[in-house]
Amino acid sequence: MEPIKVSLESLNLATLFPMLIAVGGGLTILIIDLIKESLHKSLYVMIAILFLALDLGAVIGLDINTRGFFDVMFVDGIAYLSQIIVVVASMLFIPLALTSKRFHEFSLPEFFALFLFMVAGFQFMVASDNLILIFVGLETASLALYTLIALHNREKSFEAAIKYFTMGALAAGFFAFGSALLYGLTGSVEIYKIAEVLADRSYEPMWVVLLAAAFMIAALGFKLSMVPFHTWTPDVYEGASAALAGYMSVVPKIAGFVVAMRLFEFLIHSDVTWVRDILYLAVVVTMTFANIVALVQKDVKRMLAYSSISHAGFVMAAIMIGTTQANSGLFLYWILFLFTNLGAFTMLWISRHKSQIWHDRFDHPYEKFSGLVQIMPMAATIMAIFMLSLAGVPPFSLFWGKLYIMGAAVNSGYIVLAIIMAINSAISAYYYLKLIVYMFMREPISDKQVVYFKNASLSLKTIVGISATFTILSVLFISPLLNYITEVVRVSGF
Amino acid sequence: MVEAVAFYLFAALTIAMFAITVMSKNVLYSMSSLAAGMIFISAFFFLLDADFLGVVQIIVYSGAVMALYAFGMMFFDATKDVKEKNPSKKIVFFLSGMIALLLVIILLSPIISEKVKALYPMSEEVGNAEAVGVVLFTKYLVPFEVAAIMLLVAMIAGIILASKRMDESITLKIDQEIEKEQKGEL
Amino acid sequence: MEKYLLIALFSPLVGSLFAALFGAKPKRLLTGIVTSALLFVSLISSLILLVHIASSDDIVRVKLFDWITVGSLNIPFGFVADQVSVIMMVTVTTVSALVHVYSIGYMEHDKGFNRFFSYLSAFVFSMMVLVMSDNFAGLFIGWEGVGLCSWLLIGFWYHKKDETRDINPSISPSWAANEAFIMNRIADLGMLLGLFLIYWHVGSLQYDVVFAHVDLLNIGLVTLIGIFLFIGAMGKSAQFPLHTWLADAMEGPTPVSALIHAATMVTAGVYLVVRAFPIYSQIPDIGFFIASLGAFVAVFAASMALVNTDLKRIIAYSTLSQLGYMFVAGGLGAYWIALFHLMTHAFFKALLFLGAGNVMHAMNDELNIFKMGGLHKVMKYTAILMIIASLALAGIYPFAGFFSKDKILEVAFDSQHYILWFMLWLGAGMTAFYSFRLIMLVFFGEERYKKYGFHPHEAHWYMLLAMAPLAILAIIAGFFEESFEHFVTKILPEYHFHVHGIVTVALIGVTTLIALSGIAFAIYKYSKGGFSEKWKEHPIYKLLYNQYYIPIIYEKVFTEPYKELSKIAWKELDLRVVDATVDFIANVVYKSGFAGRVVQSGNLSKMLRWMVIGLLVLIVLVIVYSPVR
Amino acid sequence: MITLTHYLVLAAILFSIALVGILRRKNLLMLFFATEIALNAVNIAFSAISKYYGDLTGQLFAFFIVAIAASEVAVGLGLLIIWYKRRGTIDLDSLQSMNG
Amino acid sequence: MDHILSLLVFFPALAGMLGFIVKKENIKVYGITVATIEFVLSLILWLVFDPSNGGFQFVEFIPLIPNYGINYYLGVDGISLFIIILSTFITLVGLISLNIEKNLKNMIISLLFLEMTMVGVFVALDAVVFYIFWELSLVPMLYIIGYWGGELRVYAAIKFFLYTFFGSLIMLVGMLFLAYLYYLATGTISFAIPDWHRLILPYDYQIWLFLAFFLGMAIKVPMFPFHTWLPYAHGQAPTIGSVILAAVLLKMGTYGFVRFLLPIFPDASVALIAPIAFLSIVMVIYTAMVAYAQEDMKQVIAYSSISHMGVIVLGTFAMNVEGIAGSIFLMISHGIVSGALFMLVGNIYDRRHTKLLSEFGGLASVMPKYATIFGIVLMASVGLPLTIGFVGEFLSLMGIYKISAAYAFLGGTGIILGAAYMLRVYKLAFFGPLTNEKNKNLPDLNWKELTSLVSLVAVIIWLGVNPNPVLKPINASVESMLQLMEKKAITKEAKDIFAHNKVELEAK
Repeated sequence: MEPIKVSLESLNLATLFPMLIAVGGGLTILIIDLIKESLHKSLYVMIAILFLALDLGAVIGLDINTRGFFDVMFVDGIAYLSQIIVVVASMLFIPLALTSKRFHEFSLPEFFALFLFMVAGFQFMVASDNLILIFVGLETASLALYTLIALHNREKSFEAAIKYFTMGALAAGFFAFGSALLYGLTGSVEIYKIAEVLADRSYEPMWVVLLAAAFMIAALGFKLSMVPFHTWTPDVYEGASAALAGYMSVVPKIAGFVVAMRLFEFLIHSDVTWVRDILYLAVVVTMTFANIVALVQKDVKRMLAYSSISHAGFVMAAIMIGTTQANSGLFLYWILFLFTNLGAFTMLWISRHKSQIWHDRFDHPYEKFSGLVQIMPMAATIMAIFMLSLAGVPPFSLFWGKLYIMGAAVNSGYIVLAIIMAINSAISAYYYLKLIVYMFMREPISDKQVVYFKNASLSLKTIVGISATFTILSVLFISPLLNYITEVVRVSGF
Repeated sequence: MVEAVAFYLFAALTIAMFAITVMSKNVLYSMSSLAAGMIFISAFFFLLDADFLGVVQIIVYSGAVMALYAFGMMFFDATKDVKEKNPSKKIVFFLSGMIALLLVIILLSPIISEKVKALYPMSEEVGNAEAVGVVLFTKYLVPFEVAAIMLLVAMIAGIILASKRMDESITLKIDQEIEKEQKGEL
Repeated sequence: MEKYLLIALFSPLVGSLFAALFGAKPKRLLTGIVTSALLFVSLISSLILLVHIASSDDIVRVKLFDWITVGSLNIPFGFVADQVSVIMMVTVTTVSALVHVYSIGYMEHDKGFNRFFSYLSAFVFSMMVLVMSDNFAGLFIGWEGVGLCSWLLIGFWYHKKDETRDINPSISPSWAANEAFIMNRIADLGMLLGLFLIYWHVGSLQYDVVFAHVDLLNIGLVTLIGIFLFIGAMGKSAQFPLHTWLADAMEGPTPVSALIHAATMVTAGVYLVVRAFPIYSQIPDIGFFIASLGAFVAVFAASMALVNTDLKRIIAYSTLSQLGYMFVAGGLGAYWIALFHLMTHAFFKALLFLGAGNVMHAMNDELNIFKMGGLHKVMKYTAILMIIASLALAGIYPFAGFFSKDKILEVAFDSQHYILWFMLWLGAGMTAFYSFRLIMLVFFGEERYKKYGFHPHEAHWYMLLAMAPLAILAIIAGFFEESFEHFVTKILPEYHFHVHGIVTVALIGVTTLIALSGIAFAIYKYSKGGFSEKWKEHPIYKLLYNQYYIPIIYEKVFTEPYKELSKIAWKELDLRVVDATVDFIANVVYKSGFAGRVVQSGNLSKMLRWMVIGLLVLIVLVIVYSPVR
Repeated sequence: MITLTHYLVLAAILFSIALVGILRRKNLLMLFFATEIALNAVNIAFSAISKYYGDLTGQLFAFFIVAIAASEVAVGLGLLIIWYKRRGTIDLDSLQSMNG
Repeated sequence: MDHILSLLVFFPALAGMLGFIVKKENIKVYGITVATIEFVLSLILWLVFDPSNGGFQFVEFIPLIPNYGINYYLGVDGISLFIIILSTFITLVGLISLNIEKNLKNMIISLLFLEMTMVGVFVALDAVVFYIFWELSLVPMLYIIGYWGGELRVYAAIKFFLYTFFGSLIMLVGMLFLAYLYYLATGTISFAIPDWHRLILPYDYQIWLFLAFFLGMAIKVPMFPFHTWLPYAHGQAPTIGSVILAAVLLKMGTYGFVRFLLPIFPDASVALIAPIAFLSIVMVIYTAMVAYAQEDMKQVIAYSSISHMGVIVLGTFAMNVEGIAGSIFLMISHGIVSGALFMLVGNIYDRRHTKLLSEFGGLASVMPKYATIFGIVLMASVGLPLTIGFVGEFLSLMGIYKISAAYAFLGGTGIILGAAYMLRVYKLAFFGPLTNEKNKNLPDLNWKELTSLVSLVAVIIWLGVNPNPVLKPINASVESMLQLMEKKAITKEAKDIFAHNKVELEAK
């Protein structure tokens, strides 16, 4: 056996820095905890933000389309973009810990450590095209996430975590089996290599290729909450705290999308139409089913859970379409969705109570928001804007995403798909409107302002302000954003 | 020939063990057969020249995992027969059976590509463990480290979830009470 | 001269607006005086114009400004006083000025005094627009304007409630007003289509342009235009089958009936036909149809007048019948004769109505002529005036009706439409009969009113004074026949008679004979107490008395089914089908949400099962749906 | 001769057995056993393929899967313990407070 | 003057935002002031507008998402000018007559935002900007109906929102596809309406795109059979909501027809004249019948709106200057008239809290001013000459007559049926004896109501007598649009229609 020469340059450690920073942050927090106990959560939040900021800096400093560490690390445009999204989203969500009420998880420093590990996990997941690293990264993030959910420390959050965990374990099985099949077909676990080999053998034996794809769709379908692998989503969102639910609706999914893009894009562009058709079906079913079930929800958070399933389905269509426009649309959409959903969930988080005064099961039933406009007009208006944005009412942010993805669908000849998307948007408008109806058209049940403001704090309000600003004024920076995204996505060949 | 005999033997054994694992009403039986199944699987690894993996399998599974489960089992006091309501056996077996059938049908087609050249070939000269080690600490160093973090995460998770700090939920308590308690402590 | 034209046109408007200022206020005599004075101003201006035109043959045109200019369409507010329109102007202003004066007395105790004058003057303005316009669109403005005023005035006593047809055949003023408006609208649609047709083939709605162009048009097209315009005329002039509104319109105050529903507005249809003679002279077939319809209506309406007991309705049917005569003349190409009869008829019919108004006033608005009788003792002047009017109506020499109506019969005979002539001849007899039946029952015979406790009295002097000029005109207008012919045939085509001398004389004789016999029969019969009660059971009597059951038929065939259909359209179709479909779709979507929740049972086993099912489906699809290459 | 197909079929069968367990187990602890079986089934497949390609990557993948399985056990047990502390049961049907 | 359009669009929105600061008690004065300024601004726009120029004026162009062809692109031509003025006018009048106490501040702020969206729709020259305002207009309206409405207000509001939202999303797909086709044809993507106007599309694309756009707009109009949201919306909306909905929001649909359907898809428009005329005629006749059967005063007017919109659509699809200009004029006149009618119904509702016809009767004697104004407006509604209602109806029907006499005839029955249901309402409400005790002491209109109504009546008469100042700019723009369509037409059918759709003198 020959000795292996490794030059530091060829390792291109820079590709690893962002994750190392996040991991380092997590470890730092653990160490600080060891040194001095019972520090206030604001310290940890700030440390986390600082490390995430460093992480973000490291990500931004990356060169696009470089590989590192024996080609395991792979920073192409989508990895770059999605890392930015992941880190920025994390930075925006972690201040939600600074509530004026106390919640269990934030009293534990481990929460913040796990959070940073999770961020690193997601970063690993997107910054590689090696199935092993993707898998390991995914599991790291997922295991941390299960724990974070449970740390909220009430029965519903445990239930949520167990459900999520169990289903996640099954999905991990799917992923592993799918990977095994791909490995069997190609002798490789690197996606670019897999693509090469499969193309080389012209996708024979077809059944096995498709079987591998089927397993992968099932595994990623779980992560992206595609119907029928979505069943965990509403329960987990309901059980988790609103802050974490909002986080879950954004970050794990973008990671999932990136992996899905890497895995399916070459299949879609090959003449194996199966994957495209199945995704088409999945997209339509996911959007429609989630929308329909969301119609009858009684709880806003649960409704938003279904809504995020539906949005994920919508965005999945971009992967199915597979053009550069569609793929850049995906990122655009998700950035816009990030801010809108951040805002919406933060509003829920602000209005969170410790006791269930509105409903014996739900934290945020629709009734809670009755007549909000008369008590807190500003809050109601902002919440309404988030809802309208989610419904795709222009000029609020998500409209542009929908416009762009539907445009991509049309441009690739998927007119019917675009129409289905349109119809789904119309259906979805109903449940968003329902909240607006409660807020604006009902009389308030309680007229005490304090009842609504219970959990608000400056940082939460700031986050709401940021997301509201972004949601309303998105039209102003869509253009540069889109140009940048398109450029980045194009250079990475998607 | 030996290989074939071994394969069929162990195949039968693992299938049997795992069948017991999923079918038995007794946790103890179930777990024991799981442990046995794991060990039989390591036999396959040895058969397949993956000695290192086989060892790891035995150590990790029969050692660590089973120990954890055993602790768990004791904690849950689940030594007696568990009563499970399984209202829809037919569906379960239909689903699993169909998947098994279809998988088998599909997997009967030749998978291996002749053209593929091994990226990290096994060689006769180097022992399996060494070869694995080399690859693991070069190419797969990053995943390895990530796996380490994952285990750290799992450890923290396990500790914190099972710890006493979770016993009393701050989430469910009214804030004033918490403050009172803190003041009382102070 | 343009000045006079504008004065003639706008002084009624000024009067109307002036009166409108006091619309909701209690009675002010001033409004009546001002509006009347302004109408006299208008009358004088019209007369000046008449003299001017007669003396100089100068046609006065005024263009105010463009109304609608779109594409190649250009409709100005253009007015013209030529021989035809100036005749109409004079007729209209004369009658209306007198009616205004009369109304001051007639409406003296009415709460809506000011409002009444406002409406009445507005009507005159619309009528002036109608006759003076130099284009079809302007005519249509006036056309609709008079319709509006007619609606307002018929429904003037809007506060009366709806009755059944047995009690009041017109149901109520507001009902009658709406009926009139809607029926006219039906005809207006025809007219609008006519205008469209003209525009798209001529490119203009100006009379002169259109008439200059008519020769170039395809005959079929001209026929169509003629038909459409005549449909419009049928509505306004209440020709069968759109005639029912006119009798019901008698719900309005009597001066209104005199002015609008006898003298002026209802003759607008005739005016249209006369105005559009270059079109109608191109299409004699349609002319013949118009004449036939006219003749039919002449007899048809007269027959209803024979048995009616309602003072005003009798006169209304008479108007209808006379309009029929005018259409015969117009249809047969004798345009100037139609116009002439229009003018004379305006005078004596207005007179007749005003007389009827006096009677009603005297009788506290009682209308049943069988409750009257012997009124000549208390209302001598009224009686004389009404007899004059009736004689004129019956066509007795030397009254105006004789000249104009006989001419129409002559035309019918001359153009060899003997059947038409016969019908008109019969109509003349019936006219004479019902006119004097009315006179006899109202003014002579037993004083039945005493039984009902009425205390009749003669009308104010100024009311009678206002009627006097009409009476004079009813007597003498006929003698202007030749100068009239000379005057208007500068525009209108002359009518050349083929029969001369003895035949003409014979015709006159025969007509006069039947008129006289009609009068004689009426006098004879009703001086002896009239027909027996048995008549009232006779089917023919019932048929005539119920207006041939036409209003009831309309109600059963059109109004009620329309109401029913509307209800069905709303309750069954709109709510149960169209809207329900939308709601159904929405509900299906919403309900399927509940169905979809089944997936979300919350049981982990089932959730896992869904995942496995998903996987199975995918695998099955791998096998079933693997692409063939 | 034992071919790759044999191993793969075995893996498939084991995987299906795992599915049976996952679907029918109501005891969460025993359900987790079944997920372990699934991962082990995949491991067989990986090492078999690895052998037939003569490539080590498969073994490494299997190695990582073992690691993942172990971590999952830790987290899963942690969750179960806390659930058991609260509810005194690890029966799956006790997890039904959220639905719809 | 270069940015007068932006000013027009965003001034009310800005004012609306500042309105949050104004004290509750003074908010109405504030609202009226803002609306007056906005109205004056729109009048200034008219003043500086060049009526002989048929193209777009005061064009503003700022790239928004240039790579995807989306720009902030505003402009006004004769077609949109008066609808803009209508919007500002109606808002002002509506604000003056506003008679709501509950949460007045929110109402006025919503109205100001609504005004922004209304003006925005009509000045937008970029399809996406158009779409933004189009959709955004739903939101304040949703609130107005849903909060200040009647018993079923929430149902009505949601139905209104979802129905129109659904339609416009389909339209959005059409827009996207059209932009793509533009890209295929020219190599750059564009959502600019003037760019689309220049695009010549293959016939089958035209048909499909036409249908997509048509659906979105037809729901807004609302065309039969998509009209059922309207009676609910009107029935439940507060007066001001109905006024603006009927006067302006419905016009967005027909404006869309003129702005998008005709010039972009001339061949499809021609090919689909027959079915659309059929729908319009059904609309005219059927809804007139439904209106006749109503028991609620406001519902009559709601259905009558639909019926009149049918005539507008007929005029639009006449494909000649007369018809299209007439239909645009009819949009304005219907805006004013239906606005006035809804206001009138609102006045009586304020007094009696019922709109049921059976509750009224003989009102003319207690409320003569009210009856008079109602009468005038009613006459305008049935299209009496010299009122605003006649001009547009006359021209629209005249225009469609050129296409087919039968369409004109059937569409024209609207003037009969319209008279029937309106006169029925008038008779039931105002005529007959005053029987209901509750009506005996009703106060007549107060000065506030009179101001708003009289100003509407003044416009009704003024534009009825002298419509030319309005018609002239419309005419110029419609003519240039028709020239464009004629140039673009590709099918023989369309070419024929455009070549012969004018007055042709016949020689024997």
